[in-house]
Amino acid sequence: MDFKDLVFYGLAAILLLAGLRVITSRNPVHSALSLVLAFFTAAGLWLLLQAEFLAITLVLVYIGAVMVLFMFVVMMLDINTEEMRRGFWSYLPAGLLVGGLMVAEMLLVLRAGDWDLPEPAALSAGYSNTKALGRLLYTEYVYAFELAAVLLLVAMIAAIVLTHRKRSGNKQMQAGLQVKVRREDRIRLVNLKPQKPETGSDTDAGG
Amino acid sequence: MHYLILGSILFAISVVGIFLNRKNVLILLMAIELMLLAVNINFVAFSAYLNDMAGQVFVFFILTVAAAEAAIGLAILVALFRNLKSINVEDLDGLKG
Amino acid sequence: MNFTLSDLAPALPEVFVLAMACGILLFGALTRDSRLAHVLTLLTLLGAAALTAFTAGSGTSHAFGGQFVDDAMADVLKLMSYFATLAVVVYSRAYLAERGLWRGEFHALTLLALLGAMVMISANHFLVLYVGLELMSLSLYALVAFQRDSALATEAGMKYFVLGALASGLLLYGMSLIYGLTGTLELPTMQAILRAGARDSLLLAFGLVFLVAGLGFKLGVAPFHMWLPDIYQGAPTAVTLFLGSAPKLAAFAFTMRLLVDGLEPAIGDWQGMLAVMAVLSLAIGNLAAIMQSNIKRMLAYSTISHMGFVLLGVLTGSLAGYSSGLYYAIIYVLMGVGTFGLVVYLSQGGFEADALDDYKGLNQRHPWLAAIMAMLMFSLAGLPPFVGFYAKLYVLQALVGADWIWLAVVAVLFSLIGAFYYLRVVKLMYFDSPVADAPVVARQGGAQVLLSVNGLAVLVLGLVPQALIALCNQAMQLSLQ
Amino acid sequence: MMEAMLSGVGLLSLAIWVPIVAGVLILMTGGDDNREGQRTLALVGAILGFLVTLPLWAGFDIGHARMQFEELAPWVPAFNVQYHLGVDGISMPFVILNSLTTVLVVLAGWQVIQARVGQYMAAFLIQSGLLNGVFAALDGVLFYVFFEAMLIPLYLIIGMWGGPNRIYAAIKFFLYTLLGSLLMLVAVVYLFFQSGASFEILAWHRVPLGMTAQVLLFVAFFFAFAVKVPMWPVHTWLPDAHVEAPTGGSVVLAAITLKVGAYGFLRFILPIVPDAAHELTWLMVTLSLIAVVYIGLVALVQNDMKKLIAYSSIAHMGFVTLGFFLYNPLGIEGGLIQMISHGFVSAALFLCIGIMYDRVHSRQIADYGGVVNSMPRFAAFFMLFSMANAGLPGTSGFVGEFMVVLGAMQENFWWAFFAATSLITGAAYSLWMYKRVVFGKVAHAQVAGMPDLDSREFLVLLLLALLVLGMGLYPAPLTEVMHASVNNLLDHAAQSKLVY
Amino acid sequence: MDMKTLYLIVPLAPLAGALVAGLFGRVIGRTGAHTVTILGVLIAFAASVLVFQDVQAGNTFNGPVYTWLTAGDLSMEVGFLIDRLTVLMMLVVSFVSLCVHVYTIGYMRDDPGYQRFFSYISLFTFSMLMLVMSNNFLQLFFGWEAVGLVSYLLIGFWYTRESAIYANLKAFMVNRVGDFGFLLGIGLVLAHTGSLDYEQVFQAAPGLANEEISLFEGHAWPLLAVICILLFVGAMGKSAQFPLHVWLPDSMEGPTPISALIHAATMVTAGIFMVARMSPLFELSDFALSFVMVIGAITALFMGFLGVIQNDIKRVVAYSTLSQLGYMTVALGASAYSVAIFHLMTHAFFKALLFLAAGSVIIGMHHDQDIRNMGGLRKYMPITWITALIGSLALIGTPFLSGFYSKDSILEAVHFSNLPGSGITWLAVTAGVFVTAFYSFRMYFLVFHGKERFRNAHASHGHEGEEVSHGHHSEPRESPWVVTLPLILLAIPSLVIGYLLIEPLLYGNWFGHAIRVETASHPAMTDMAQAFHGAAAMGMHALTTLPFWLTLAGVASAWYLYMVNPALPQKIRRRFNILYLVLEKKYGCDDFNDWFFAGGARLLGGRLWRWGDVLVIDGAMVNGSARLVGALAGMVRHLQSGFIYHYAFAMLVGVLLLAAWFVG
Repeated sequence: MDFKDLVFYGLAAILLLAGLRVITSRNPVHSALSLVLAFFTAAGLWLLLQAEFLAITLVLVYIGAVMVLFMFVVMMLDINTEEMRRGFWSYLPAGLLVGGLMVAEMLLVLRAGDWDLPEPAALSAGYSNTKALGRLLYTEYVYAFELAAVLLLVAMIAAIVLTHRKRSGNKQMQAGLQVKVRREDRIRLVNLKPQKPETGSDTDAGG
Repeated sequence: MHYLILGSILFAISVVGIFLNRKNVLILLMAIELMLLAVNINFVAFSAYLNDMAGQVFVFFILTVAAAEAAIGLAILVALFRNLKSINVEDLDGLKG
Repeated sequence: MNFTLSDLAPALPEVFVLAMACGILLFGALTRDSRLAHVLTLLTLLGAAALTAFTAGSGTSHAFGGQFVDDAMADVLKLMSYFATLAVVVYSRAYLAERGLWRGEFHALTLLALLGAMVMISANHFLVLYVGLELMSLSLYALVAFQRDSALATEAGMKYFVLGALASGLLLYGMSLIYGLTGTLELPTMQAILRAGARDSLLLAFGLVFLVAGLGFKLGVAPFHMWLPDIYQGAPTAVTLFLGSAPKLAAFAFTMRLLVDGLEPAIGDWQGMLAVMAVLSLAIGNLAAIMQSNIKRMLAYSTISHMGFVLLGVLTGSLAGYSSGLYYAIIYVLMGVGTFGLVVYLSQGGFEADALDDYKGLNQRHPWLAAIMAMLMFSLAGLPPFVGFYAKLYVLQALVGADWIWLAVVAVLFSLIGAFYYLRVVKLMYFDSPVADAPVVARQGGAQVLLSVNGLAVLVLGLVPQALIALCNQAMQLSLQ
Repeated sequence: MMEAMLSGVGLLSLAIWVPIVAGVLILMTGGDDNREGQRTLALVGAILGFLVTLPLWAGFDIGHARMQFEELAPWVPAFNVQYHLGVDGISMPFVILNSLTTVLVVLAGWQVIQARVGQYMAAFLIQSGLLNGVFAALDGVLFYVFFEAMLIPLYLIIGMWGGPNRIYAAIKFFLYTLLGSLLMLVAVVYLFFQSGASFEILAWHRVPLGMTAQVLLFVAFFFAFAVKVPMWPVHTWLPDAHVEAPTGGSVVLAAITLKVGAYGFLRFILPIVPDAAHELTWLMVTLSLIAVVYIGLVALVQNDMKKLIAYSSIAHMGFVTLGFFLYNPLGIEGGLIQMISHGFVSAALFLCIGIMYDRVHSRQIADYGGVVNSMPRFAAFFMLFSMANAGLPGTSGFVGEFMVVLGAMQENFWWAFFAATSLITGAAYSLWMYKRVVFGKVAHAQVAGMPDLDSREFLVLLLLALLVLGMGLYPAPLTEVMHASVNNLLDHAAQSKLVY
Repeated sequence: MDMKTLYLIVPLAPLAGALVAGLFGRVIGRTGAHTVTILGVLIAFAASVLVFQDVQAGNTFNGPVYTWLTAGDLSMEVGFLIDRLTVLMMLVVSFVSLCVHVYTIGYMRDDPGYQRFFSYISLFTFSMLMLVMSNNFLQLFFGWEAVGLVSYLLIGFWYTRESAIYANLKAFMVNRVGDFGFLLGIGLVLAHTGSLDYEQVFQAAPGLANEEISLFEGHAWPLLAVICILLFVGAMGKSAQFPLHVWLPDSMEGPTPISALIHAATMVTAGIFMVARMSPLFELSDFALSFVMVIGAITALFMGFLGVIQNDIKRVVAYSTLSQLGYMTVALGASAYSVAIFHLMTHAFFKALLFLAAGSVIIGMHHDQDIRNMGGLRKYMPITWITALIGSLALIGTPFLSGFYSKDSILEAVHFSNLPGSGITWLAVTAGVFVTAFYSFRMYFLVFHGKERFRNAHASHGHEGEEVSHGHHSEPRESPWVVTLPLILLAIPSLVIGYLLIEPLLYGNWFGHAIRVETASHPAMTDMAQAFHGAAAMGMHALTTLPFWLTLAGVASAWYLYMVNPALPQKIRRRFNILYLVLEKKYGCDDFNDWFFAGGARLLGGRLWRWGDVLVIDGAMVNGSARLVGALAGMVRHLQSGFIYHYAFAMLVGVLLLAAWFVG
């Protein structure tokens, strides 16, 4: 067992623990933080596999953006966590059963599998994972790349459509109007004819 | 090989998570993120062992899509919360039968 | 590896749709004139149809390094998608306007979802397939929740999203395994590799399970169907209408691309899975539909059973089977769009005509609409001389031809149960007296004309079914070469 | 082009499409503000439809068993489905019978139906065309299309203009019959492959089939046709449907649609799966005899006139199926004659009951009594038809029963014995009902006020009476038409397909 | 004129009359109706006479009129067989019918259904002629049922009377039971001879003599016996033989003319005629003949007993008819077919006469039919009285009158018969002679002699208040000439025809081939022929025989009981109450039939319907499967809980199960 294996097992252990924490933690905030940890370790594992670019992306995009978004929502929505956790333990047997079965099945299949995988080839000195990936993205995968852009556009539209709203009760300053305003718009001069007070009830009106 | 097993266990954890956290949509979503992570680990591992960049490209796209997905999902969640004042899954039973 | 502009030619419709969608979004932001967006959308669809028709018939062509394929099946499906979407846009105009949803964003999202569907239809690569799928799905999530102040719509959106994400996860896991097994993401290469050497069939089957689960979700077949009734019911009817149109065709294409273009050598594995799913879908779809009091929900269950039928066609693994699936999917979309279109049409003045009881005595209120609905119902039930019959016949023929007679018998028995609830709609419209005497107002914007065409198409295609059947058959034949 | 198309339109096509087109035209005339016009249009359509079938009889060549008036055009080449029409001596009379019945039905609904007249008339006309299609189709899919499509108008007729329990009846009718036909669809597709990708029914007659396949096909076809006939024990939809249907619906149901099932036995089961049919003759005969005996007794205790006639229809159709499975000319021709006769007689009886119902609005026997006092002319007709129903010689009802009993005797004494019990039960239920309804003192005030037949009703009943008597006194022309085809059928049925 | 046309005219003339009177009755009016129908029957009668002469000249005919239908090799035809048997029947039928037609003018004068009635009886004449002239089983069956139909129509002629419409339904149903057997018999004939034509069947019959048929597993019966008995079951229905006799007394609900025509003279004898016609078949089965004979004997004796206690004038005659039909049947069983036909003929005349006389009395009594309310009518209705006396004397077999010759021949034939059962039969029919004489003269004395009870009878008899006003207080008067003329016309043959015809008919081989007797095995006729020395000698000889003294004893006891000591019958009745009750209940046949057959069928039908159709098929199978589907649907629906996690579970479990199923 060389160093790489050691690192792998270490990271894997942390990853799995973090994963377990995600699903068992009482507080959604803790879960989210555990998820962040899981992503970090995964990024480490990917570095082991020489996928540097993806590792960085994972950290930047996922942790930097997605998880922050999660945290934001978790915080924003005032959730009664206790109420949410009721029944947690009663579901455990079923969950473990299904999970256990799934793991068992997967292990069975994967172990029995006839993987025709060579060890990763040694990379030349000048190899840059980022560069290789980039080259592929903009040539071979340009179609998908463009589509991914559209996808992000959809996400934007959707997010705006779904959450952005003009509150009817809101008061906003409209700078353009403020600038454009003219004297005539501010004050209206009215010629009032002098009037005699008539009956008592009418005198109160008008003021 | 080990990566695959790691991925599968992670996948299983996320499945168990779905089973356990029935009520909180957010944790459901996190479990799904975990699942995607398992997938990504698989892809990266295969990519490395097959010496084929395609797997990594795929992961790149999964990350992108997941980000977009998260945005939309959370947007829906917010809209829902505004309507129901709750994200408890058990309150989400207006549609059934 | 570079691409040239001529490479782009087969993908022109996609480019056009994307450009127009962006344009509509832009105009929408500038003018907020929904009418313009509406017209532009219609123009987009017609233009795309023209472009597709222009390239159709020129044989199979590839673009983007083989990741994009434009074959006959793709042309047929795309054309049908345009027309279905066109109908959706026309039908739902008044409905959306009455609910304040008739905005540029709706049109843009619809077009983008359509784009996603088109990408799926033409995908020749796991990645493209996935991205197309997500493009469509994300747009649909947004559309379902589009009526954001409706608790039901957002609930539906939430459910759709969570389950959709889960399904994506499953699908991706399957893809990753198969990628590991074959070392490629390109469908034709994958097929060649699988055909060439005996891979570990166990692993292949294992990956397939996840893959099939993912596409089962998209098709909406049991046991991955459970989102469907809730989403169909909860979404604004106009969106439900759309859900049943292009996305179903895309889901069919998805199935074909994955299982046939990519994994046909593994047919021994996926055939059985599809059979199980098909039978379950027929059973659950038809049984649950009986108990419904909401027509959207009922039709949702009926969709499940129809998708089961599509799978029955595909699982035979024969040319006849594939083309029967294609034919069935197209016919289903035709009928589904008509039916939901009618529901949309009748939902007037803020009233949702989604309870079955709202259809009582429709014959007295508006005989022609009742007649259209009746034709659609009989067609859905698979009764001749309506086109739904030929769809069933085609699938049965494929099944029997491939010696799946017991499946054929199961299928017809469940359609008997299915006939019951379709008949019930006819019963409500024709045998019962109306509850509300509100007259049905004629909608503008050609909705009624199109609806009539839609209804009559069900009859006319039933009387002269040859053209469409031959088209599907031919398209499938060309595509499989 | 146009000319070529016109000259290519054959009589059978006309028989199918004239009523359908008329029906569609009526539908296009709009709602109830145009009743008179719709009725007239319907009558014109029905009469035209009937007229175009007459040359079928006149031009029929009784000398051979081949299909006549054939029309062949590709329809769905992708499935090798053809628009193939033709009639032989077995099917030709039914086309005419059906077209004639349509005329009667249109007349019968003339005044009674006041709501949604257009739709009513259109439904019957379309139904008529579809039924002609069933009898004329020589292509399996074409047959199936007509066979199922005709459920739709009938479903609507029962459900829209029927009695209080019409919805249950309509849905029961529809699902029951659909159950049968769906299995047949699988069988049809199976035969398509066995015959080398052909839907030609006549080609199927020559397809070799193993015993297991034959038995399975038999079961599939059996369900389709037995439900339609209807045979015991899949008969219970019929009484409900009859009772709830409007008069016209009952007439069509009894006179024609039941015949479709029996016709299917001849066209499909006997020649296509002869070995299975022989093997299962005991079953068919048993069921038929149960229908005759059991249903005869059940009819006896009915209190509802329509239900009584409905049960008697089942018993009479038991004769038909019994006759078919005797494999001798007497039996088969007797069965066919019985079908046609039953068409007239049951139609007439339902019309009679309808005439009374229109006046008193009750179908309960107990609500009548002494009708002859107020409606003597009607009573005379009713007597004739009741007697025909009881199989009195000289009426058409006798011919078929006589032939079938004689045919059964050639095979087995006890078959004939049980079949002949209908002589007793038939008379018992028909005449007992007649006695309670028509004879006696006027039992109810509303019966006393019943006006006798008007000229339209009289005309309809007179026509039927002449047909019933004519057929009873001189049935030879009818059987002559059938001989060649029946013999041909017997040849097919006698030839084992296992040894090919 | 072509003979074939003449044959056609015989049945068609009455048919034409019937159609005209029936369809255009309102147009042609009453006079028109009776004119046209009487004309039709007259033509038929005249034509029959012509045919008779032709046949006397030795011509016979056997051929088709038209082919009714063909099926396979079988051709069913309508055709005529004209031989002596036929022509005799034609004469009897058309003559009696003619008399009845004329009589009806008077009898039905006030009835609103006048035209209808004429139409019916002409139609009947047509049917009966078709029956007797037939040359094949099909047409025989046609006529057979057609006469049944007309009988049905006529019994229920007064359709508002509950008793009448009960009687006609009963008559039809009982006849149908007979026809059921008859049809099966015809079926067996066809199945084994391949033809329905008499000629061909008779030719084929000897070949069947040794064939057997196995109706039950392991029991083989002679085929011909089965055929004959089945055919005879038909005859039992039509000719009212025990136990299918129950309809005939009730049929008296019909107007009297048809009682005379149908239920005495013609239709009821159709069975006798048929068996005689089938003699080539019956001769081949001793078992069947024995059966026939015993049934006849039972009918002859026991129906006679019932006549003794009847008080309705028509019912007395009706039971007497039953009894006489029994005699004819006995003759058939004894292979004395010609004797049966002979008795049929004489009986036709005197029984029609008696019925018509009874009708005349009924007219005189203003439609009161109870003999207890009559008495001393001879003063008021002399012609009726005389003719009735002649009829009664003929009936009881007074030597030299027609009934004597035929009845005595029957007794003799039984005497000479050597079939099993002939001994007991002889006893029965001989005892019947006494009974016949007793009930006939009981009626005669009660009606025409003794006290005039009609004056004070109005309160007691059964008529309802509505009819009281209509002339009950007037004395009986003799009927008009249209009524009495037929009486006289019929009285003449009743007196003389036996004397005239016995020799040619019975011993002169007049029937020729129309009737076949296997003289070797059934020697009765030949033995009788040896003992016969002319009609006059036979009459003289009879004065010394037992039957004559029995007859005398019968008349004497009737005279004593009802004229001399009228109180005695009541005492006897009280003494033998049980016996009386048995007779009153008609041996319980009616009750048994009502309870067992009618009630049983309804009960069975009801059970089958409620339990079979409603409960099992509809309830359990049809609606049950619908409910099952509904329950399943409810379960499936329940799965759709609305909770996301359930949905997710479904997906994951689905994956798991698919994986477990297809992987591994």
